[in-house]
Amino acid sequence: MKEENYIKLEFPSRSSNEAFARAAAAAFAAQLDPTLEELGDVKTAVSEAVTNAIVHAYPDAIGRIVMRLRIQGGNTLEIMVKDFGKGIENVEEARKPLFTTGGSERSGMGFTIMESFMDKLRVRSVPGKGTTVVMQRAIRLRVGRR
Amino acid sequence: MKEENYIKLEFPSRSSNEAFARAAAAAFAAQLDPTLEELGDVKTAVSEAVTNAIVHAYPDAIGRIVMRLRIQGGNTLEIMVKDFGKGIENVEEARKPLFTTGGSERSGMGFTIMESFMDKLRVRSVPGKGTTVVMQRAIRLRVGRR
Amino acid sequence: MTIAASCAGGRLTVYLGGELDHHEAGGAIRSIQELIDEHMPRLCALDLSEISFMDSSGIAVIINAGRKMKAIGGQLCVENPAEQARRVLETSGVGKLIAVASNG
Amino acid sequence: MTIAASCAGGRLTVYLGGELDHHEAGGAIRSIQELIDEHMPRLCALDLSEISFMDSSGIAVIINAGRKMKAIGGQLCVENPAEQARRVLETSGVGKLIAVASNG
Ligand SMILES: Nc1ncnc2c1ncn2[C@@H]1O[C@H](COP(=O)(O)OP(=O)(O)O)[C@@H](O)[C@H]1O
Ligand SMILES: Nc1ncnc2c1ncn2[C@@H]1O[C@H](COP(=O)(O)OP(=O)(O)O)[C@@H](O)[C@H]1O
Repeated sequence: MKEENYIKLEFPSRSSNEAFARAAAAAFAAQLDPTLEELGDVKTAVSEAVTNAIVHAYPDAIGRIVMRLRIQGGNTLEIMVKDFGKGIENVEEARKPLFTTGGSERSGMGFTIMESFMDKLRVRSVPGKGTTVVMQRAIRLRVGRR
Repeated sequence: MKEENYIKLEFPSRSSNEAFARAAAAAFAAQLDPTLEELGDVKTAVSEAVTNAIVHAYPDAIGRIVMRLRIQGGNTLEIMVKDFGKGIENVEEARKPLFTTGGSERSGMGFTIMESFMDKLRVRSVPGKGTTVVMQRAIRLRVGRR
Repeated sequence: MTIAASCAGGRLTVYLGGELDHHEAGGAIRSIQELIDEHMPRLCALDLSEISFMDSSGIAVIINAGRKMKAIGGQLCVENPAEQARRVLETSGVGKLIAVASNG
Repeated sequence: MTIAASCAGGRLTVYLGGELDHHEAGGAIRSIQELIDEHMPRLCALDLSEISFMDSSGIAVIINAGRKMKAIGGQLCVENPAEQARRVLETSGVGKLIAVASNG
Protein backbone atom coordinates (compact mmCIF):
# COMPACT_ATOMS: atom_id res chain seq x y z
CA MET A 1 0.00 0.00 0.00
CA LYS A 2 1.13 3.49 -0.85
CA GLU A 3 2.24 5.30 2.30
CA GLU A 4 0.31 8.53 2.49
CA ASN A 5 1.70 12.03 2.54
CA TYR A 6 1.99 14.34 5.53
CA ILE A 7 3.71 17.51 6.71
CA LYS A 8 4.53 18.69 10.17
CA LEU A 9 5.08 22.36 10.90
CA GLU A 10 6.28 24.15 14.00
CA PHE A 11 6.21 27.91 14.56
CA PRO A 12 6.02 30.44 17.39
CA SER A 13 2.67 31.94 18.41
CA ARG A 14 3.10 35.25 16.59
CA SER A 15 0.06 36.64 14.84
CA SER A 16 2.09 37.16 11.65
CA ASN A 17 2.27 33.37 11.35
CA GLU A 18 -1.50 33.06 10.91
CA ALA A 19 -1.18 33.92 7.22
CA PHE A 20 1.79 31.57 6.90
CA ALA A 21 -0.12 28.64 8.42
CA ARG A 22 -3.04 29.19 6.01
CA ALA A 23 -0.74 29.40 3.00
CA ALA A 24 1.17 26.26 4.01
CA ALA A 25 -2.07 24.34 4.51
CA ALA A 26 -3.34 25.49 1.12
CA ALA A 27 -0.06 24.50 -0.57
CA PHE A 28 -0.25 21.02 0.99
CA ALA A 29 -3.96 20.59 0.24
CA ALA A 30 -3.31 21.48 -3.42
CA GLN A 31 -2.21 17.90 -4.17
CA LEU A 32 -5.84 16.78 -3.64
CA ASP A 33 -6.91 19.17 -6.42
CA PRO A 34 -9.55 20.91 -4.28
CA THR A 35 -12.07 23.40 -5.64
CA LEU A 36 -11.59 27.05 -4.67
CA GLU A 37 -14.45 26.64 -2.22
CA GLU A 38 -12.88 23.60 -0.55
CA LEU A 39 -9.54 25.43 -0.35
CA GLY A 40 -11.27 28.43 1.22
CA ASP A 41 -12.92 26.19 3.82
CA VAL A 42 -9.59 24.56 4.73
CA LYS A 43 -7.82 27.92 5.04
CA THR A 44 -10.63 29.31 7.20
CA ALA A 45 -10.62 26.34 9.61
CA VAL A 46 -6.79 26.45 9.90
CA SER A 47 -6.92 30.18 10.55
CA GLU A 48 -9.44 29.69 13.38
CA ALA A 49 -7.47 26.89 15.07
CA VAL A 50 -4.10 28.64 14.79
CA THR A 51 -5.54 31.98 15.93
CA ASN A 52 -7.01 30.28 19.02
CA ALA A 53 -3.58 28.89 19.92
CA ILE A 54 -2.01 32.33 19.46
CA VAL A 55 -4.70 34.29 21.31
CA HIS A 56 -5.98 31.93 24.01
CA ALA A 57 -3.27 29.34 24.65
CA TYR A 58 -0.43 31.84 25.09
CA PRO A 59 -2.11 35.12 26.13
CA ASP A 60 1.02 36.77 27.58
CA ALA A 61 3.94 34.96 25.96
CA ILE A 62 5.24 33.44 22.77
CA GLY A 63 4.77 29.67 22.76
CA ARG A 64 5.20 26.79 20.37
CA ILE A 65 2.49 25.67 17.92
CA VAL A 66 2.66 22.40 16.00
CA MET A 67 0.49 21.73 12.98
CA ARG A 68 0.33 18.42 11.18
CA LEU A 69 -1.52 17.83 7.93
CA ARG A 70 -1.96 14.43 6.43
CA ILE A 71 -3.87 12.69 3.72
CA GLN A 72 -5.92 9.67 4.65
CA GLY A 73 -7.83 7.19 2.55
CA GLY A 74 -6.69 8.93 -0.62
CA ASN A 75 -8.82 12.06 -0.38
CA THR A 76 -9.39 13.06 3.25
CA LEU A 77 -7.33 15.88 4.66
CA GLU A 78 -6.67 15.64 8.39
CA ILE A 79 -5.39 18.74 10.17
CA MET A 80 -4.03 18.72 13.70
CA VAL A 81 -3.20 21.97 15.53
CA LYS A 82 -1.51 21.52 18.90
CA ASP A 83 -0.35 23.96 21.55
CA PHE A 84 1.29 23.55 24.96
CA GLY A 85 -0.45 26.49 26.60
CA LYS A 86 -3.25 27.35 28.96
CA GLY A 87 -5.78 24.69 28.03
CA ILE A 88 -9.60 24.81 28.23
CA GLU A 89 -11.50 24.07 31.46
CA ASN A 90 -14.79 23.17 29.80
CA VAL A 91 -14.51 22.13 26.16
CA GLU A 92 -18.23 21.59 25.67
CA GLU A 93 -18.99 25.15 26.78
CA ALA A 94 -16.08 26.57 24.73
CA ARG A 95 -17.44 24.98 21.55
CA LYS A 96 -20.81 26.75 21.86
CA PRO A 97 -21.51 29.57 19.38
CA LEU A 98 -20.72 33.04 20.77
CA PHE A 99 -18.86 31.70 23.83
CA THR A 100 -15.61 33.60 24.22
CA THR A 101 -13.19 34.56 26.96
CA GLY A 102 -11.44 36.84 24.49
CA GLY A 103 -13.11 40.22 24.94
CA SER A 104 -14.57 42.48 22.26
CA GLU A 105 -12.01 41.65 19.56
CA ARG A 106 -13.14 38.00 19.46
CA SER A 107 -16.53 36.83 18.21
CA GLY A 108 -16.81 33.43 19.90
CA MET A 109 -17.49 31.86 16.48
CA GLY A 110 -14.15 30.09 15.92
CA PHE A 111 -15.18 26.56 16.90
CA THR A 112 -18.55 26.99 15.18
CA ILE A 113 -16.80 27.85 11.91
CA MET A 114 -14.33 24.95 12.23
CA GLU A 115 -17.25 22.62 12.86
CA SER A 116 -19.32 23.73 9.92
CA PHE A 117 -16.43 24.08 7.43
CA MET A 118 -14.94 20.66 8.25
CA ASP A 119 -16.56 17.22 8.32
CA LYS A 120 -15.23 16.36 11.79
CA LEU A 121 -13.78 18.30 14.72
CA ARG A 122 -12.19 16.78 17.83
CA VAL A 123 -10.89 18.93 20.71
CA ARG A 124 -8.75 17.52 23.50
CA SER A 125 -7.51 19.85 26.21
CA VAL A 126 -5.81 19.63 29.58
CA PRO A 127 -5.80 22.84 31.65
CA GLY A 128 -2.20 23.97 32.14
CA LYS A 129 -0.90 21.48 29.56
CA GLY A 130 -2.38 22.52 26.24
CA THR A 131 -4.96 21.88 23.55
CA THR A 132 -5.09 19.67 20.47
CA VAL A 133 -7.63 20.23 17.72
CA VAL A 134 -8.04 17.59 15.00
CA MET A 135 -10.20 18.31 11.97
CA GLN A 136 -11.04 16.23 8.92
CA ARG A 137 -12.40 17.17 5.54
CA ALA A 138 -12.99 14.96 2.53
CA ILE A 139 -12.00 16.60 -0.75
CA ARG A 140 -14.32 15.49 -3.55
CA LEU A 141 -12.73 13.71 -6.48
CA ARG A 142 -13.49 15.61 -9.63
CA VAL A 143 -14.23 14.09 -13.01
CA GLY A 144 -11.99 15.22 -15.84
CA ARG A 145 -9.09 16.15 -13.57
CA ARG A 146 -6.44 13.93 -12.11
CA MET B 1 15.28 42.27 22.21
CA LYS B 2 12.53 41.00 19.95
CA GLU B 3 12.80 37.25 19.55
CA GLU B 4 12.93 36.52 15.86
CA ASN B 5 10.56 34.41 13.83
CA TYR B 6 11.12 30.85 12.58
CA ILE B 7 9.30 27.87 11.17
CA LYS B 8 10.24 24.23 11.20
CA LEU B 9 8.79 21.81 8.67
CA GLU B 10 9.00 18.06 8.37
CA PHE B 11 7.83 16.02 5.39
CA PRO B 12 8.59 12.71 3.66
CA SER B 13 10.94 12.60 0.66
CA ARG B 14 8.24 12.46 -2.01
CA SER B 15 8.84 14.49 -5.14
CA SER B 16 5.35 16.00 -4.86
CA ASN B 17 6.58 17.82 -1.73
CA GLU B 18 9.15 19.85 -3.73
CA ALA B 19 6.44 22.30 -4.77
CA PHE B 20 5.10 22.38 -1.21
CA ALA B 21 8.52 23.20 0.27
CA ARG B 22 8.99 26.09 -2.19
CA ALA B 23 5.52 27.47 -1.48
CA ALA B 24 6.02 27.25 2.30
CA ALA B 25 9.40 29.00 2.04
CA ALA B 26 7.89 31.75 -0.10
CA ALA B 27 4.99 32.20 2.33
CA PHE B 28 7.42 32.53 5.25
CA ALA B 29 9.80 34.84 3.37
CA ALA B 30 6.87 37.12 2.48
CA GLN B 31 7.11 38.83 5.90
CA LEU B 32 10.45 40.36 4.79
CA ASP B 33 8.64 41.99 1.85
CA PRO B 34 11.04 40.59 -0.77
CA THR B 35 11.03 41.63 -4.43
CA LEU B 36 9.77 39.06 -6.94
CA GLU B 37 13.40 38.42 -7.90
CA GLU B 38 14.44 37.76 -4.29
CA LEU B 39 11.45 35.46 -3.82
CA GLY B 40 12.38 33.60 -7.01
CA ASP B 41 15.94 33.15 -5.77
CA VAL B 42 14.78 31.77 -2.42
CA LYS B 43 12.33 29.35 -4.06
CA THR B 44 15.00 28.14 -6.47
CA ALA B 45 17.57 27.48 -3.75
CA VAL B 46 15.00 25.66 -1.57
CA SER B 47 13.95 23.57 -4.56
CA GLU B 48 17.57 22.52 -5.20
CA ALA B 49 18.28 21.57 -1.59
CA VAL B 50 15.01 19.67 -1.09
CA THR B 51 15.34 17.89 -4.44
CA ASN B 52 18.83 16.73 -3.46
CA ALA B 53 17.49 15.21 -0.25
CA ILE B 54 14.70 13.47 -2.18
CA VAL B 55 16.90 12.21 -5.04
CA HIS B 56 20.31 11.59 -3.50
CA ALA B 57 19.80 11.09 0.26
CA TYR B 58 17.02 8.51 -0.09
CA PRO B 59 17.49 6.93 -3.53
CA ASP B 60 15.43 3.79 -2.86
CA ALA B 61 13.18 4.70 0.05
CA ILE B 62 11.03 7.41 1.55
CA GLY B 63 12.89 9.24 4.31
CA ARG B 64 12.36 12.23 6.55
CA ILE B 65 13.33 15.77 5.53
CA VAL B 66 13.42 18.67 7.99
CA MET B 67 13.49 22.27 6.84
CA ARG B 68 13.91 25.23 9.16
CA LEU B 69 13.59 28.85 8.09
CA ARG B 70 14.42 31.71 10.37
CA ILE B 71 14.92 35.43 10.28
CA GLN B 72 18.13 36.81 11.67
CA GLY B 73 19.29 40.34 12.26
CA GLY B 74 15.94 41.67 11.07
CA ASN B 75 16.33 40.98 7.35
CA THR B 76 18.42 37.88 6.74
CA LEU B 77 16.62 34.68 5.85
CA GLU B 78 18.40 31.51 6.96
CA ILE B 79 17.26 28.22 5.47
CA MET B 80 18.32 24.82 6.77
CA VAL B 81 17.49 21.61 4.90
CA LYS B 82 18.40 18.41 6.72
CA ASP B 83 18.12 14.74 5.79
CA PHE B 84 19.08 11.51 7.57
CA GLY B 85 20.08 9.62 4.44
CA LYS B 86 23.08 8.47 2.47
CA GLY B 87 25.43 11.40 3.04
CA ILE B 88 28.19 12.74 0.77
CA GLU B 89 31.70 11.21 0.72
CA ASN B 90 33.45 14.29 -0.67
CA VAL B 91 31.58 17.54 -0.20
CA GLU B 92 34.16 19.68 -1.98
CA GLU B 93 33.88 17.58 -5.12
CA ALA B 94 30.07 17.41 -4.88
CA ARG B 95 29.85 21.22 -4.85
CA LYS B 96 31.71 21.57 -8.17
CA PRO B 97 29.63 22.62 -11.19
CA LEU B 98 28.45 19.67 -13.33
CA PHE B 99 29.46 17.07 -10.73
CA THR B 100 26.60 14.60 -10.35
CA THR B 101 26.06 10.99 -9.32
CA GLY B 102 22.48 11.27 -10.51
CA GLY B 103 22.55 10.13 -14.13
CA SER B 104 21.13 11.89 -17.18
CA GLU B 105 18.10 13.37 -15.43
CA ARG B 106 20.31 15.51 -13.15
CA SER B 107 22.48 18.40 -14.33
CA GLY B 108 25.05 18.63 -11.52
CA MET B 109 24.19 22.34 -11.13
CA GLY B 110 22.21 22.19 -7.88
CA PHE B 111 24.92 23.37 -5.48
CA THR B 112 26.16 25.93 -8.02
CA ILE B 113 22.68 27.48 -8.18
CA MET B 114 22.28 27.47 -4.37
CA GLU B 115 25.66 29.17 -4.08
CA SER B 116 25.00 31.89 -6.59
CA PHE B 117 21.37 32.57 -5.57
CA MET B 118 22.17 32.79 -1.86
CA ASP B 119 24.76 34.87 0.01
CA LYS B 120 26.16 31.93 1.96
CA LEU B 121 26.04 28.13 1.66
CA ARG B 122 27.29 25.64 4.25
CA VAL B 123 27.17 21.88 3.67
CA ARG B 124 27.82 19.38 6.44
CA SER B 125 27.55 15.68 5.66
CA VAL B 126 28.38 12.36 7.30
CA PRO B 127 28.25 9.31 5.01
CA GLY B 128 25.53 6.96 6.24
CA LYS B 129 24.12 9.60 8.62
CA GLY B 130 22.85 12.43 6.47
CA THR B 131 23.39 15.90 5.12
CA THR B 132 22.61 19.39 6.37
CA VAL B 133 22.60 22.40 4.06
CA VAL B 134 22.41 25.90 5.57
CA MET B 135 21.90 28.91 3.32
CA GLN B 136 21.56 32.59 4.05
CA ARG B 137 20.19 35.45 2.03
CA ALA B 138 19.79 39.08 3.04
CA ILE B 139 16.53 40.62 1.80
CA ARG B 140 17.04 44.27 0.96
CA LEU B 141 14.95 46.77 2.89
CA ARG B 142 12.92 48.80 0.47
CA VAL B 143 12.10 52.45 0.78
CA GLY B 144 8.43 53.31 0.81
CA ARG B 145 7.33 49.89 2.02
CA ARG B 146 7.28 48.52 5.53
CA MET C 1 -4.67 44.51 4.44
CA THR C 2 -5.79 47.83 2.99
CA ILE C 3 -8.43 50.31 4.17
CA ALA C 4 -9.83 53.20 2.13
CA ALA C 5 -12.92 55.33 2.59
CA SER C 6 -15.27 57.76 0.87
CA CYS C 7 -18.08 59.80 2.41
CA ALA C 8 -21.02 61.62 0.75
CA GLY C 9 -24.53 62.57 1.83
CA GLY C 10 -24.17 61.06 5.30
CA ARG C 11 -23.04 57.69 3.91
CA LEU C 12 -19.53 56.50 4.77
CA THR C 13 -18.20 53.64 2.64
CA VAL C 14 -15.16 51.82 4.02
CA TYR C 15 -13.36 49.67 1.44
CA LEU C 16 -11.49 46.76 3.04
CA GLY C 17 -9.00 44.75 0.97
CA GLY C 18 -6.63 41.80 1.34
CA GLU C 19 -6.68 39.26 4.18
CA LEU C 20 -8.67 40.13 7.30
CA ASP C 21 -7.50 37.88 10.12
CA HIS C 22 -6.67 38.29 13.82
CA HIS C 23 -3.28 39.80 12.93
CA GLU C 24 -5.05 42.62 11.07
CA ALA C 25 -8.31 42.86 13.01
CA GLY C 26 -7.16 45.13 15.88
CA GLY C 27 -5.87 47.75 13.45
CA ALA C 28 -9.02 47.50 11.32
CA ILE C 29 -11.30 47.99 14.34
CA ARG C 30 -9.40 51.15 15.34
CA SER C 31 -9.24 52.57 11.80
CA ILE C 32 -12.98 52.12 11.26
CA GLN C 33 -13.76 53.77 14.61
CA GLU C 34 -11.61 56.75 13.68
CA LEU C 35 -13.32 57.08 10.29
CA ILE C 36 -16.74 57.02 11.97
CA ASP C 37 -15.65 59.61 14.55
CA GLU C 38 -14.33 61.83 11.78
CA HIS C 39 -17.37 61.68 9.45
CA MET C 40 -20.24 60.94 11.90
CA PRO C 41 -22.30 59.27 9.10
CA ARG C 42 -25.92 58.12 9.32
CA LEU C 43 -25.00 54.95 7.41
CA CYS C 44 -21.65 53.18 7.36
CA ALA C 45 -21.14 50.52 4.65
CA LEU C 46 -18.25 48.06 4.90
CA ASP C 47 -17.38 47.07 1.33
CA LEU C 48 -15.75 43.60 1.35
CA SER C 49 -15.40 43.15 -2.41
CA GLU C 50 -11.59 43.22 -2.20
CA ILE C 51 -11.33 40.95 0.86
CA SER C 52 -9.63 37.78 -0.41
CA PHE C 53 -9.79 36.01 2.95
CA MET C 54 -11.64 36.58 6.20
CA ASP C 55 -12.14 34.47 9.34
CA SER C 56 -14.12 35.02 12.57
CA SER C 57 -11.81 37.93 13.42
CA GLY C 58 -13.58 39.74 10.58
CA ILE C 59 -16.92 39.05 12.28
CA ALA C 60 -15.54 40.83 15.36
CA VAL C 61 -14.55 43.80 13.17
CA ILE C 62 -18.10 44.00 11.77
CA ILE C 63 -19.72 43.67 15.21
CA ASN C 64 -17.48 46.40 16.64
CA ALA C 65 -18.33 48.72 13.75
CA GLY C 66 -22.03 47.96 14.26
CA ARG C 67 -21.78 48.83 17.97
CA LYS C 68 -20.01 52.07 17.17
CA MET C 69 -22.68 53.11 14.63
CA LYS C 70 -25.42 52.26 17.12
CA ALA C 71 -23.70 54.46 19.71
CA ILE C 72 -23.94 57.48 17.39
CA GLY C 73 -27.51 56.64 16.36
CA GLY C 74 -26.64 55.36 12.86
CA GLN C 75 -26.67 52.08 10.99
CA LEU C 76 -24.13 49.63 9.58
CA CYS C 77 -24.34 47.42 6.52
CA VAL C 78 -21.94 45.01 4.81
CA GLU C 79 -21.58 44.94 1.03
CA ASN C 80 -20.29 42.70 -1.73
CA PRO C 81 -18.55 39.87 0.13
CA ALA C 82 -16.79 37.40 -2.16
CA GLU C 83 -17.65 33.70 -1.79
CA GLN C 84 -15.25 32.84 1.08
CA ALA C 85 -16.27 35.86 3.19
CA ARG C 86 -19.94 35.20 2.37
CA ARG C 87 -19.66 31.67 3.78
CA VAL C 88 -18.07 32.96 7.01
CA LEU C 89 -20.76 35.64 7.38
CA GLU C 90 -23.48 33.08 6.82
CA THR C 91 -22.07 30.54 9.28
CA SER C 92 -21.64 33.18 11.97
CA GLY C 93 -25.25 34.29 11.68
CA VAL C 94 -24.17 37.94 11.66
CA GLY C 95 -26.62 38.52 8.79
CA LYS C 96 -29.45 38.35 11.35
CA LEU C 97 -28.07 41.46 13.07
CA ILE C 98 -26.56 43.43 10.21
CA ALA C 99 -27.77 43.83 6.60
CA VAL C 100 -25.55 42.09 4.05
CA ALA C 101 -26.06 43.23 0.46
CA SER C 102 -24.43 42.45 -2.86
CA ASN C 103 -23.83 44.96 -5.65
CA GLY C 104 -25.15 47.62 -3.30
CA MET D 1 3.06 21.37 -15.69
CA THR D 2 1.65 21.54 -19.21
CA ILE D 3 3.22 20.56 -22.56
CA ALA D 4 1.85 21.50 -26.00
CA ALA D 5 3.49 21.47 -29.43
CA SER D 6 3.15 22.75 -32.98
CA CYS D 7 5.21 21.76 -36.01
CA ALA D 8 5.60 23.48 -39.39
CA GLY D 9 8.35 23.61 -42.03
CA GLY D 10 10.72 21.34 -40.10
CA ARG D 11 10.44 23.45 -36.93
CA LEU D 12 8.94 21.87 -33.84
CA THR D 13 7.93 24.30 -31.08
CA VAL D 14 7.30 22.75 -27.67
CA TYR D 15 5.40 25.02 -25.26
CA LEU D 16 6.18 24.25 -21.63
CA GLY D 17 4.03 25.79 -18.88
CA GLY D 18 3.75 25.81 -15.10
CA GLU D 19 6.44 24.65 -12.66
CA LEU D 20 9.30 22.57 -14.05
CA ASP D 21 11.00 20.81 -11.16
CA HIS D 22 12.37 17.30 -10.49
CA HIS D 23 8.83 16.01 -9.87
CA GLU D 24 7.88 17.00 -13.43
CA ALA D 25 11.22 16.63 -15.23
CA GLY D 26 11.12 12.87 -15.96
CA GLY D 27 7.75 13.16 -17.69
CA ALA D 28 8.86 16.25 -19.61
CA ILE D 29 12.04 14.54 -20.88
CA ARG D 30 10.00 11.60 -22.18
CA SER D 31 7.24 13.76 -23.74
CA ILE D 32 9.78 15.89 -25.62
CA GLN D 33 11.60 12.81 -26.91
CA GLU D 34 8.34 11.38 -28.19
CA LEU D 35 7.46 14.66 -29.92
CA ILE D 36 10.88 14.73 -31.62
CA ASP D 37 10.54 11.08 -32.70
CA GLU D 38 7.11 11.81 -34.14
CA HIS D 39 7.99 14.97 -36.08
CA MET D 40 11.73 14.48 -36.80
CA PRO D 41 12.27 18.29 -37.02
CA ARG D 42 15.45 20.08 -38.15
CA LEU D 43 14.96 22.62 -35.35
CA CYS D 44 13.29 22.11 -32.00
CA ALA D 45 12.43 25.22 -29.97
CA LEU D 46 11.51 24.92 -26.29
CA ASP D 47 9.25 27.88 -25.51
CA LEU D 48 9.50 28.71 -21.79
CA SER D 49 7.27 31.80 -21.77
CA GLU D 50 4.64 30.06 -19.61
CA ILE D 51 7.15 28.48 -17.18
CA SER D 52 6.47 30.18 -13.84
CA PHE D 53 9.25 28.31 -12.01
CA MET D 54 12.22 26.20 -13.08
CA ASP D 55 15.22 24.78 -11.20
CA SER D 56 18.25 22.76 -12.31
CA SER D 57 15.94 19.87 -13.19
CA GLY D 58 14.83 22.08 -16.09
CA ILE D 59 18.45 22.36 -17.20
CA ALA D 60 18.54 18.55 -17.39
CA VAL D 61 15.37 18.63 -19.53
CA ILE D 62 17.01 21.09 -21.93
CA ILE D 63 20.27 19.13 -22.10
CA ASN D 64 18.40 15.90 -22.80
CA ALA D 65 16.40 17.55 -25.58
CA GLY D 66 19.65 18.96 -27.04
CA ARG D 67 21.22 15.49 -27.04
CA LYS D 68 18.18 14.01 -28.75
CA MET D 69 18.21 16.69 -31.49
CA LYS D 70 21.92 16.16 -32.04
CA ALA D 71 21.32 12.41 -32.43
CA ILE D 72 18.93 13.06 -35.33
CA GLY D 73 21.20 15.70 -36.86
CA GLY D 74 19.10 18.70 -35.84
CA GLN D 75 19.37 21.66 -33.46
CA LEU D 76 17.74 22.85 -30.26
CA CYS D 77 17.03 26.35 -29.03
CA VAL D 78 15.33 27.81 -25.98
CA GLU D 79 12.92 30.74 -26.26
CA ASN D 80 11.29 33.41 -24.11
CA PRO D 81 12.30 32.46 -20.58
CA ALA D 82 10.71 34.64 -17.90
CA GLU D 83 13.04 36.29 -15.36
CA GLN D 84 13.33 33.40 -12.87
CA ALA D 85 14.06 30.80 -15.58
CA ARG D 86 16.47 33.23 -17.28
CA ARG D 87 18.51 33.52 -14.08
CA VAL D 88 18.70 29.73 -13.73
CA LEU D 89 19.75 29.33 -17.38
CA GLU D 90 22.40 32.01 -16.97
CA THR D 91 23.83 30.55 -13.76
CA SER D 92 24.00 27.07 -15.24
CA GLY D 93 25.97 28.27 -18.26
CA VAL D 94 23.71 26.28 -20.56
CA GLY D 95 23.57 29.32 -22.86
CA LYS D 96 27.10 28.47 -23.99
CA LEU D 97 25.86 25.19 -25.46
CA ILE D 98 22.34 26.03 -26.59
CA ALA D 99 20.96 29.23 -28.12
CA VAL D 100 18.62 31.16 -25.81
CA ALA D 101 16.47 33.76 -27.56
CA SER D 102 13.74 36.13 -26.47
CA ASN D 103 10.69 37.03 -28.56
CA GLY D 104 11.98 34.58 -31.16
N1 LIG E 1 -6.08 26.70 21.94
C1 LIG E 1 -6.81 27.18 22.97
N2 LIG E 1 -6.26 27.34 24.20
C2 LIG E 1 -6.98 27.82 25.24
N3 LIG E 1 -8.28 28.19 25.14
C3 LIG E 1 -8.91 28.06 23.95
C4 LIG E 1 -8.20 27.56 22.81
N4 LIG E 1 -9.07 27.54 21.77
C5 LIG E 1 -10.24 28.00 22.23
N5 LIG E 1 -10.16 28.32 23.55
C6 LIG E 1 -11.27 28.82 24.42
O1 LIG E 1 -12.51 28.59 23.76
C7 LIG E 1 -13.21 29.82 23.56
C8 LIG E 1 -14.04 29.77 22.28
O2 LIG E 1 -13.20 29.71 21.14
P1 LIG E 1 -13.75 30.14 19.68
O3 LIG E 1 -15.08 29.48 19.43
O4 LIG E 1 -12.70 29.85 18.68
O5 LIG E 1 -14.03 31.70 19.77
P2 LIG E 1 -13.04 32.95 20.03
O6 LIG E 1 -11.65 32.56 19.59
O7 LIG E 1 -13.61 34.03 19.19
O8 LIG E 1 -13.09 33.25 21.49
C9 LIG E 1 -12.13 30.88 23.58
O9 LIG E 1 -12.64 32.15 23.91
C10 LIG E 1 -11.18 30.32 24.66
O10 LIG E 1 -11.67 30.57 25.96
N1 LIG F 1 21.35 15.57 0.38
C1 LIG F 1 22.28 14.83 -0.30
N2 LIG F 1 22.52 13.54 0.08
C2 LIG F 1 23.43 12.80 -0.58
N3 LIG F 1 24.13 13.25 -1.64
C3 LIG F 1 23.96 14.51 -2.07
C4 LIG F 1 23.00 15.36 -1.42
N4 LIG F 1 23.04 16.56 -2.05
C5 LIG F 1 23.94 16.45 -3.03
N5 LIG F 1 24.51 15.24 -3.05
C6 LIG F 1 25.58 14.77 -3.98
O1 LIG F 1 26.16 15.90 -4.59
C7 LIG F 1 26.05 15.81 -6.01
C8 LIG F 1 25.93 17.17 -6.63
O2 LIG F 1 24.70 17.80 -6.26
P1 LIG F 1 24.09 18.99 -7.13
O3 LIG F 1 25.14 20.00 -7.40
O4 LIG F 1 22.89 19.48 -6.45
O5 LIG F 1 23.70 18.34 -8.54
P2 LIG F 1 22.63 17.21 -8.93
O6 LIG F 1 21.56 17.16 -7.90
O7 LIG F 1 22.11 17.64 -10.25
O8 LIG F 1 23.39 15.93 -9.00
C9 LIG F 1 24.89 14.89 -6.24
O9 LIG F 1 24.91 14.27 -7.51
C10 LIG F 1 25.04 13.88 -5.10
O10 LIG F 1 26.05 12.94 -5.38
